[in-house]
Amino acid sequence: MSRLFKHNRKRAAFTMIEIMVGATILAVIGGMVAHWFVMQRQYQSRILAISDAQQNIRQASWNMIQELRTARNLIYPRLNADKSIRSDTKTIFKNFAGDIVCYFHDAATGQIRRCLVPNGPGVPVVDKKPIGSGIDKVAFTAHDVGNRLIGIYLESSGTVGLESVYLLNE
Amino acid sequence: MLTELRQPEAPRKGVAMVMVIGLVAIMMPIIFMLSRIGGSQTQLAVKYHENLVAETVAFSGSNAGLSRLQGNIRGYQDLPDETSGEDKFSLNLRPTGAGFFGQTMYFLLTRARIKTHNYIMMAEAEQFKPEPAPPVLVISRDYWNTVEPYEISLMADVLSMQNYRGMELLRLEETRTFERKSTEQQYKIEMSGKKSSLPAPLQTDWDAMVTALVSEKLSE
Amino acid sequence: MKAQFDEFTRRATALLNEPGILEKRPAWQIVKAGAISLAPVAENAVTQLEPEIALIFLLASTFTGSKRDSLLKSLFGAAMNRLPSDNFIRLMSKFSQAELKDNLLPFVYESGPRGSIACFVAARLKVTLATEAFQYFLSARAWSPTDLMNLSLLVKPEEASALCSHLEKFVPANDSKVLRDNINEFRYAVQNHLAHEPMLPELADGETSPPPSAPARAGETMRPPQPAPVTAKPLAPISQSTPSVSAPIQTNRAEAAGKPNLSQKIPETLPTEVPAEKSEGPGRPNQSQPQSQAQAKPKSESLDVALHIPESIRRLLLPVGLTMLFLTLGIIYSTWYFSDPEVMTSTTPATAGRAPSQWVDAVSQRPVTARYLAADKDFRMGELFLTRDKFAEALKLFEDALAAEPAHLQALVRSGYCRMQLGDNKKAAEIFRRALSADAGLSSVNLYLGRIHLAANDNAAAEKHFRAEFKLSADLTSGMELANFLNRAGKQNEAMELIAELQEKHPGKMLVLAPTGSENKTERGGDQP
Amino acid sequence: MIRRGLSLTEIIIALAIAVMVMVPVTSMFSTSGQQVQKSRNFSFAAGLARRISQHLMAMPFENIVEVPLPGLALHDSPDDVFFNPIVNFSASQSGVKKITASDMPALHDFLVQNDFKYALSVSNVSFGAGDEIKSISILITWKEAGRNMIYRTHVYVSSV
Repeated sequence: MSRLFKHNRKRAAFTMIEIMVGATILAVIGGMVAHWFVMQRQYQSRILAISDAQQNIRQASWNMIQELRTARNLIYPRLNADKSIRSDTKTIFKNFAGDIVCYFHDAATGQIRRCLVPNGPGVPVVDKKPIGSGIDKVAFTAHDVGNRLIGIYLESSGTVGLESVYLLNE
Repeated sequence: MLTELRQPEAPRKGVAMVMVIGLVAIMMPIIFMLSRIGGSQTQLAVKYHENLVAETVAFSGSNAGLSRLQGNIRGYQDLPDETSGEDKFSLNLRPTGAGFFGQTMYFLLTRARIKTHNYIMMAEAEQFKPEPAPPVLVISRDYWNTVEPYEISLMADVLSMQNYRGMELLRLEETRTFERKSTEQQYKIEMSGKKSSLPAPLQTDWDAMVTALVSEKLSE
Repeated sequence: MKAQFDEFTRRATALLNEPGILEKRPAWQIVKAGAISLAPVAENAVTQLEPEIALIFLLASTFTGSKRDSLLKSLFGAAMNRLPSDNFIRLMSKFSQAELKDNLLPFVYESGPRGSIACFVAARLKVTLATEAFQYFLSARAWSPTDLMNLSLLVKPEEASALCSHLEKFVPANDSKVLRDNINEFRYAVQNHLAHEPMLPELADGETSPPPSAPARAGETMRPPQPAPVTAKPLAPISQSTPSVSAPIQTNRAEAAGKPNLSQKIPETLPTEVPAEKSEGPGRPNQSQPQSQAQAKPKSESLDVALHIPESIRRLLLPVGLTMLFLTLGIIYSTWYFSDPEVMTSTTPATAGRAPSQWVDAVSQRPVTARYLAADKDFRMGELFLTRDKFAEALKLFEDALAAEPAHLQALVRSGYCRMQLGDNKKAAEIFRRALSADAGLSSVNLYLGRIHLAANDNAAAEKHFRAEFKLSADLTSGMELANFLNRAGKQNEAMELIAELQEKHPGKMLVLAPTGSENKTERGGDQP
Repeated sequence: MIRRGLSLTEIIIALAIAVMVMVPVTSMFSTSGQQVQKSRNFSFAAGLARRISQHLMAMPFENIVEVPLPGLALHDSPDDVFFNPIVNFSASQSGVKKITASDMPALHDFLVQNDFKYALSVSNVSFGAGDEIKSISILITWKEAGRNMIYRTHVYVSSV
């Protein structure tokens, strides 16, 4: 009886060759899975970066579009003397209420900030919160003689946003 | 026949078992992790996309509505749904009365609905009647938006928005009066005086700005 | 004579080396014919042949009865002296179960290597025994665990439990401890189906003959692997064993003859048999199984088809291949799963400069065709005419649009509106109904239909459409239109309720019912100054 | 009868089922990735359409003309009123930058990859006496995961 028991316990285990073959196949599969996983992680972080960049751009451009659309007059930038377009990292315009609003890009922090200059007595105030952040490059471009069309180029981590705003009011 | 004599495939079974155990050990945690990360990421991304589409559609609708007013498209005010398919936006132009110059004043309401996302934009516009016929001046006084799916036709909401805008109109009157009442010299001194308190990036070109402002100053 | 047998040996060897099922091999007919022609003179010569050739001779010849039995028995007996080759066992399987039982099983009674080998071969040939036969086998000699396992394979699966209970009754009657142990171990093995495949008997080194090829050894891989002994013997020349064949046959015959009376003799014979097992002892520690792996390679005369790939690799091919297959399938499936069904003929290269015929609308995710876009252009122009109340021109453009793309619903609704404005209410109503059947959620269409029905004094239909419109858009315009209609239709109470409800929602407006008989003038669809 | 364990076939079938179930789950990564790219493309397309619509308002009325499908690429294209030149940080014509690989590499690459194009469908109606309206469909097309995508928006411009 005891002889048989011992004999059968041995048979229940895996042999070296089985484990080796199984392990080899698993290693191949595991390698593929691991490679895929690493790729996915890289891809994922890229996607997250794109997603962040996109949201940064969207937030910044919408904040600016909302105010610019109802603005009255573009003061800076304006077309060059030879009528060529003109870009800058800041823009200045009169808003709906007639006050002077400046948007400017701070390259060091990647923020676009808004400064309200009262069109009358009073001190300029820079908004506490930036109207855009995570922005690498900004170009406000004057496109027309009438100073009513402003192009906005935003770049964040390789993602680009292109907008233009026509100032409806005069 | 002869093949009967071949012995059962014991190592094959062993290999399969090792593989199954290994696969389960490798795959289960990965699947678990992926379903957790991937699931929430996907949900967020989908939600964001829907929101983005709703907002964009509403904004384009609002633009289209305003341009419609500018194009003197009057007399036929129930504007069409602009997109084909089930996801669409609707425009509604509500005249709110006549202005001092006989211009017609409107609320332009744009509603976009993408699945559960509701986006309503409201713009206030004045349309000056073509005198004699074609030139149509449209002034968009403001526009603002909401993601709340509430009934935009509720007057109470519209009024509160109007009140808020009223403050801006008062301020406009103030700034215009200031420009008109100041001489060019006074205006220039006032504006130039702000240079020192401006943030650095604005200071560099400020003098040129003041020149432009002074040249475009309103006068009585 | 000798030349004829030599010729037969040559043919039979050729037959052995051919692939396929024995009886279907090209050489089979020739060998068979040869065997039949040699039969009358072969009786003695057969025993001089190599065992495999002799087996083929017997298979091919028409020998019957006792002559065939005695030849078989002597052949088997000689072969069981050492582990027979795989080929030999395969050839043995060509004989009927009855022939095997009669001529092979008597050797199982023998103690010593021949018994063990016979038991192993019987198990491999799947020979089965009647329930009552086992007690004789068990009592006949001492049994090693391997032999017991092999013996348990001779049990018919359906008779396993019957055999166990039978042996249980048999045990108490025995006073030999060794026999009791044997029976108990055997019962245990049978009851729990411990044996799955035949196990190689444990033999002394000298008794190891060329072992079965790798598959035959597969069952043994569960044993701890040991390096192949350096003494591993190459193919044992089979012919060497043949001269000694005749002698053991005699003793086998005697034993086989005595078999029916064995039951009585068992207790007596047992003690004498036990030392035999002991004598086996020295051979046992040198386990011969591991050699099999080292020796598996030279074995190339397998009767199986396509054995050019080593068996071990061939066996691995299946799981590895299947795994690869499923990985590939997984990739294909995932590609299919995430490919959009709306993917159309968008293979036009980016720079081809030709417009695709179809796009996917980024907002609605529906297909937009070039045809639809062309129709849409007409539609928009029609809209512009509509702003100046130029209904006839507008209608023409809307119909142009519909001609280009009948599915342009907006154009359909507008064409109905133009017809309504031009006084063609009948056609307008038909168009509106068509539009509603295409999309019941279209706004304004019910309102227009309500007005058309009202103009035709069909109050019931008008009410239905006004209500439908109010339900769809729930706005002030449709509400007022419905309220005014109800008022005129004599449902003043309901009209007042509706007005009150609307007034509550729109406190900034003064809502009053239009005096009965006059037209309601709300902003929607009305004429703005 | 001797009870057998799972056969290889059974195990393989089980694995196959597991793979079938796993694939959608594991691919969620790329789904969210695709979704993000979809959003980025859509957002960009809507921005382009807005840009064109805003430019149309500032353009001379007669300059608004049809741009038939398949449309014009934004990159490496001749000058137009909407996209090229796109920026100029200098004080004269000489400093203008266009959407080319050398001037605006990031934007250029993105546009080439997704093949963004714009087209204008102009419906023009003149009611006489200078009363003229153009209804313009702005069509932005691009490629996304092998699909031809389109974003449409509409504006009206009068001959003011």
